Amino acid sequence: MAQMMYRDAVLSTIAEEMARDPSVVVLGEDVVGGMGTAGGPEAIGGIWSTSTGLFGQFGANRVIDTPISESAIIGAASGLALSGKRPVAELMFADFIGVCLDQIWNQMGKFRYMFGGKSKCPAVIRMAYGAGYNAAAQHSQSVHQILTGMPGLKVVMPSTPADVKGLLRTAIRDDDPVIFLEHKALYGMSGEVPDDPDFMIPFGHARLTRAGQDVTIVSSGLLLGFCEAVADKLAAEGIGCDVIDLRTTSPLDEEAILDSVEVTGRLVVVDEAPPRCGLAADLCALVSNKAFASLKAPPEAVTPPHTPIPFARELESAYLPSVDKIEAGVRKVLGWR
Amino acid sequence: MAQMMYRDAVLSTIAEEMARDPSVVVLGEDVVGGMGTAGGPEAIGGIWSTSTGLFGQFGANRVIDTPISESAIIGAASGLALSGKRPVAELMFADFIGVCLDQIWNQMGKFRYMFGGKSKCPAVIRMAYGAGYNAAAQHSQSVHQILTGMPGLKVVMPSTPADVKGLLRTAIRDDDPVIFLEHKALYGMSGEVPDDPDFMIPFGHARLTRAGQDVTIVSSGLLLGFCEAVADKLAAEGIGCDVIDLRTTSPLDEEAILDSVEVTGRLVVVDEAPPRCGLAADLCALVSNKAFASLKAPPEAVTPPHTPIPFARELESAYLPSVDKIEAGVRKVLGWR
Amino acid sequence: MQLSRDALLRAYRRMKVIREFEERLHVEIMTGEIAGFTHLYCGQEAVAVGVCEHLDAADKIISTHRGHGHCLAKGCDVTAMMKEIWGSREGLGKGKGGSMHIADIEVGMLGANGIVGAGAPIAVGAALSAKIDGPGPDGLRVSIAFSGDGACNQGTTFEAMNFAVVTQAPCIFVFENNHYSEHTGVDYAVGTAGDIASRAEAFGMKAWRADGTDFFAVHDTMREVLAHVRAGNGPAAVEFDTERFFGHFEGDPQRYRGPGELDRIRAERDCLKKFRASVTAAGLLGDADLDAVDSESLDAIEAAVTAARAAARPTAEDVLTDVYISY
Amino acid sequence: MQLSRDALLRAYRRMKVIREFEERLHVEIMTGEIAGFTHLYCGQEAVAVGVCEHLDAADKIISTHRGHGHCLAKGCDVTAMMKEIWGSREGLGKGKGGSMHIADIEVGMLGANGIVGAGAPIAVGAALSAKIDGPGPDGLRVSIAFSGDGACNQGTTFEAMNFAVVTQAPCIFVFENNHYSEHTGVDYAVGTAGDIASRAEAFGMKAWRADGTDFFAVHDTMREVLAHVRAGNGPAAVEFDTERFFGHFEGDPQRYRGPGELDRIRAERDCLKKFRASVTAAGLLGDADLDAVDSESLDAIEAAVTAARAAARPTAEDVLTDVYISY
Ligand SMILES: Cc1ncc(C[n+]2csc(CCOP(=O)(O)OP(=O)(O)O)c2C)c(N)n1
Ligand SMILES: Cc1ncc(C[n+]2csc(CCOP(=O)(O)OP(=O)(O)O)c2C)c(N)n1
Ligand SMILES: [Mg+2]
Ligand SMILES: [Mg+2]
Repeated sequence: MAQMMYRDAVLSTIAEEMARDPSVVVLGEDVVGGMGTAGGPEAIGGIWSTSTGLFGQFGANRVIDTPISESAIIGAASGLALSGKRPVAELMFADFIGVCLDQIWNQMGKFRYMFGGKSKCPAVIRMAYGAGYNAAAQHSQSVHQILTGMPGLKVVMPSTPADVKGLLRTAIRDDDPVIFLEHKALYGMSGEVPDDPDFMIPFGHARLTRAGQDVTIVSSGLLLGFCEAVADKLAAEGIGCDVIDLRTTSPLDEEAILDSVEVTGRLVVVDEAPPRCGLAADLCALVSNKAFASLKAPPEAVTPPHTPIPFARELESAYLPSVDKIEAGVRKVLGWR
Repeated sequence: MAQMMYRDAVLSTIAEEMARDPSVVVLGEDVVGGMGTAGGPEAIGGIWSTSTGLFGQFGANRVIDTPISESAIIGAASGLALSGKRPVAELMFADFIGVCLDQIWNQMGKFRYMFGGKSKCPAVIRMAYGAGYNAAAQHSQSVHQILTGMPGLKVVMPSTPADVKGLLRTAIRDDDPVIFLEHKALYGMSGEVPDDPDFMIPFGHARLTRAGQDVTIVSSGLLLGFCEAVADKLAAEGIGCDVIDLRTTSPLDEEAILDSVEVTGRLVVVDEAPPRCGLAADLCALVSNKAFASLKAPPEAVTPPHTPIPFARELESAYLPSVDKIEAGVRKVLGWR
Repeated sequence: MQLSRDALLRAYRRMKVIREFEERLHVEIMTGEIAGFTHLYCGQEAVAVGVCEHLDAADKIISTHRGHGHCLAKGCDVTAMMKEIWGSREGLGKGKGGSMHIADIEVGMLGANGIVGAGAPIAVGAALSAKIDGPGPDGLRVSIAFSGDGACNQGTTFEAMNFAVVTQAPCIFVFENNHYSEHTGVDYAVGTAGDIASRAEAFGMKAWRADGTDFFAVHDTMREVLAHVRAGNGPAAVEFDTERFFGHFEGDPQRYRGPGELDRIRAERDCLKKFRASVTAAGLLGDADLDAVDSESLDAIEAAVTAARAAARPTAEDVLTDVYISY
Repeated sequence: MQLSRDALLRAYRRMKVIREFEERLHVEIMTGEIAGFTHLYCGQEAVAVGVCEHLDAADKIISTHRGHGHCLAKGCDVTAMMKEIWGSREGLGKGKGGSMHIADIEVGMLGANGIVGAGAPIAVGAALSAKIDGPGPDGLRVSIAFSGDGACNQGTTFEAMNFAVVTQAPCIFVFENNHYSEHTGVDYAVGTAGDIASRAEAFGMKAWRADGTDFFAVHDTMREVLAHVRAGNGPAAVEFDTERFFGHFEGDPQRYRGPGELDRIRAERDCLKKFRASVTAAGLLGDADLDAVDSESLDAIEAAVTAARAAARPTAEDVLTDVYISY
């Protein structure tokens, strides 16, 4: 077990997979950094430090710095993948799916189906998502709710360095298009990571991070830690929470959620996406439909309000689900009737 | 009351509003049709016949034919709206939000918030959506679930010619950005339309199209008619269905849905969007949270499966919620326990 | 460069098969048997064939909503395509894609595409793959993006051109200027008075122009273009002036055309007639040779339609497969 | 054309206020008091001011992530901007937008914008609005899209250019080539060896080029450009060669710069120094005049910062307002 940061888990996994498989190719804006400047390639790597050194190690053919042209980046990833490569493309911010959604949604995600199952498109699209940096309405968003709704895509949301390693390796080796969402507020998080060069975490298997009998809390990303804090606090009062880290939203580990709710009878979904047609609603609907008889209280969603993401510190804090709001949500379902 | 088709209700409402208010401007691909050809302007109007004659009546300044550049179309609509005009932009197919989502989502929808409430952006974006034409994976989609999740947008889905008239007029006169979704399989639908030149239907007010005590069915668009057929069939058996046509998904008439479910205790949402993070999940979650105590059965969603939309007739029919599937869904909740 | 008798026959056969494929669809669509939107390539055959005759399966192409011609030229099976258009589960896409989404990765055909402008970025990616693989005995493998005069205004097409120049991808942007995007004229929609090649050139690549209704002009031009690109000089663009003989989609009343336009282009700008005139005048092939191909082609189409009509229909369960490889 | 003493002082003051605004932010950001991403405009002042001095509130501009200079040049209030950057509810955007989203519709400033390339299409719409309104005594109102050398590769920017040509919108595409997009050089990312103006020209509009560190070059060029566009000749483009004095965002170590580059551009390419040298040499203004403006500007910034520090903070309820006008 090595100790490493979330961002280093991204970088080292890409580097290991590139070393192992010559078909793995990286592309994106400033993934090399310094192209066409006096400082030269790698003067500065990408802004998340998740591609540092790859250019030196693997060369210009396999680490491709691109103009600011996201549709071309994703389209190129598709073309590479349809031609036998395994591209790992970086969208600097998840919010930028707005300028290239067609290539994700209507192209990459649908080729296999439209072509009658006769193609494969093993592309990984990494993107930094989430609030917490006061980066305001266009640089702070969660997009898993949008992409989870799109058949043909797999959507991964690691919450720890170890999960980054295991899930990103799975993503790169997977034959379907995978959206890999990295929470920008977690890049600096440290954790233990297994050394096994083939350590992989299968998609569709959630992780139980706290165990309890009274309420099921489902989350992922930055908010997972908040949920764990709430669970720990309540544990001291003798209230037991199952905390489920989804890991992937598509495929979804329905079983883990339903099994838990069958015991606890209570569900709180904590998610960073907006409330309407979001993942929280998706899971509340799932549980209300498939575990109706077990439910002792209404399924509860703790999400931001239906507003864009505000800039000021006070506003962003008020926008995001906080430990307090999560605790209130949990107590609400515990106190039902 | 005049009898008119859904598509004519679109056209006549735009024409009336253009005549009434010189700031109303139309733009889109082939909205004039024939520009730069021997046949000349209006040789052929748009493919939906929803802009026929506008160019002749209102001239080139107010009816703007555009290149195939959807981001520019929506961006231009925003720029017009920020400058005091009331643009009505046409996206030929809703599926094309993929190439211009940023302009809808991160621009138009967020200006007012980002600018501290000091701007208005009264743009209407019309688009044809929905399956039923065997137009396959890239020309048949529903997108209301994506856009409803985006704060700052209003989302309208008329199901009848009268609703087109009343809702489109409201949309054009509204000061916020409005997404106006026209179901392509309804363009040929005929119906009575009020003559009142100021006939408007307020947003956020659902319409009860069938009344009953046993189950609440919520839908809109093409599938609404299927739901009504099921309700009529069940009525003959003495089973009463409330059928609610949402009309707008954002704002949402929560009250209409909750009031009905409080009586019926049973909910079936019938929606054309994919199942994950869709509108059906959104409404099931709403009801399971806010009408939990009234529920006698699990909220049920009748949607297509988590797949792209297939081409062949047999496949598209199997993909779409049918009268039979809706009936089965309703009987399932009726038969619960 | 003189083509062999075999090569000439082969090219003519490809064009003729495309022509008859489309003429037949034009008739069959009227019967209501074929579902969905169908855009016919009739009239533009010399472009698809003049380009693809230079390629083999390791070179890639990506097409548009008007994709039948490109598919056939690149080697997709006629009957499997017909079955797809009929929506059969024996079709190339098992009836899931239909006319606008025909693909065959094995022959290097990366798909027709319903989104105007979506193909060009994907073609750049395929070209980057070829660049990574490096040159073989004949130079680099290439990737070709077919685009229309309407598609050339889509942001994705522009991005792809700059991106290909920056990454020196062996990608060729083939613009088929048939003068119309749906019902709009190219002079209106392309701000450079309809000049597509110069605009492409301004992105920093070499561009060519040729008469797209003349197979030999297309084929000769592409020989130069391909030599340039296979040698590792980065991307290139070509604009072919061509004609579509039918409406934008089936059902289009085509009132945007000038009086007699359709008759004139059928008479003067028919690539098949031109080909025949040129090869018979030069004594390279005789009318009898070509007539034989004509009747062979008609037979092939007849057989394909018969097979498509008889082919197995998909079932409801088929909806659920082929979304993912594993899930 | 000779500017009046007042006009010269006014232009200098605007540039100086922008400079001091940014220099101060550079310092304040280090303290951690200011949240979010901030991109400083320092070094490019002559462009914003040389362009906007020709405009009044009825002309529109739209900006980028590096928007402070454009906002100040177009007339946004210094203190209201500072408050916004501090996240106060008294800020121009009530603390909801922050540095990347400052706008003031009343002065014709349609917003800084965090999405690279998003502004150009919006500017075209504003220009179409001006076209609909028709010319006033001074010709048409115009709309200006400021874009960087990185933004010029985004599909939206290309689409906007073609769209503006097709619709003959009175839109001006001002490209500020500061040689870098984040950490990437313009020669790498723009496939025409960094030539942005020629590529714009190839879209079918007239294009100009000028030294963006020379206020008078910018101002004179824009006089021509505006005459052309206000007269109804459709859109135009201008490329200004300029410099950014700080990193892409605050915190950027700038290792992509050549040795001594920052010193050189501060010494030789500082638009304020150039302005001073030129007006004093010509005897149009004296050092004392300019020194007075300098100290006035510093005072204004000091006052703005003091006000921003003291300004009311937003509350949790403020999150929920300003999403819709009615809902
Ligand atoms: C993004 C997008 N916008 C619009 C359309 C609708 N559409 C389909 S084909 C077409 C015209 C394309 O013209 P061109 O590129 O010249 O190709 P041609 O039809 O002439 O072969 C349009 C507007 C689409 N399919 N995708
Ligand atoms: C669509 C999009 N892609 C990428 C980014 C990230 N980004 C912000 S600024 C920038 C560089 C812009 O360069 P340029 O246009 O030259 O402007 P400058 O920073 O030099 O003012 C990038 C890549 C973004 N904000 N939006
Ligand atoms: Mg065309
Ligand atoms: Mg720059």
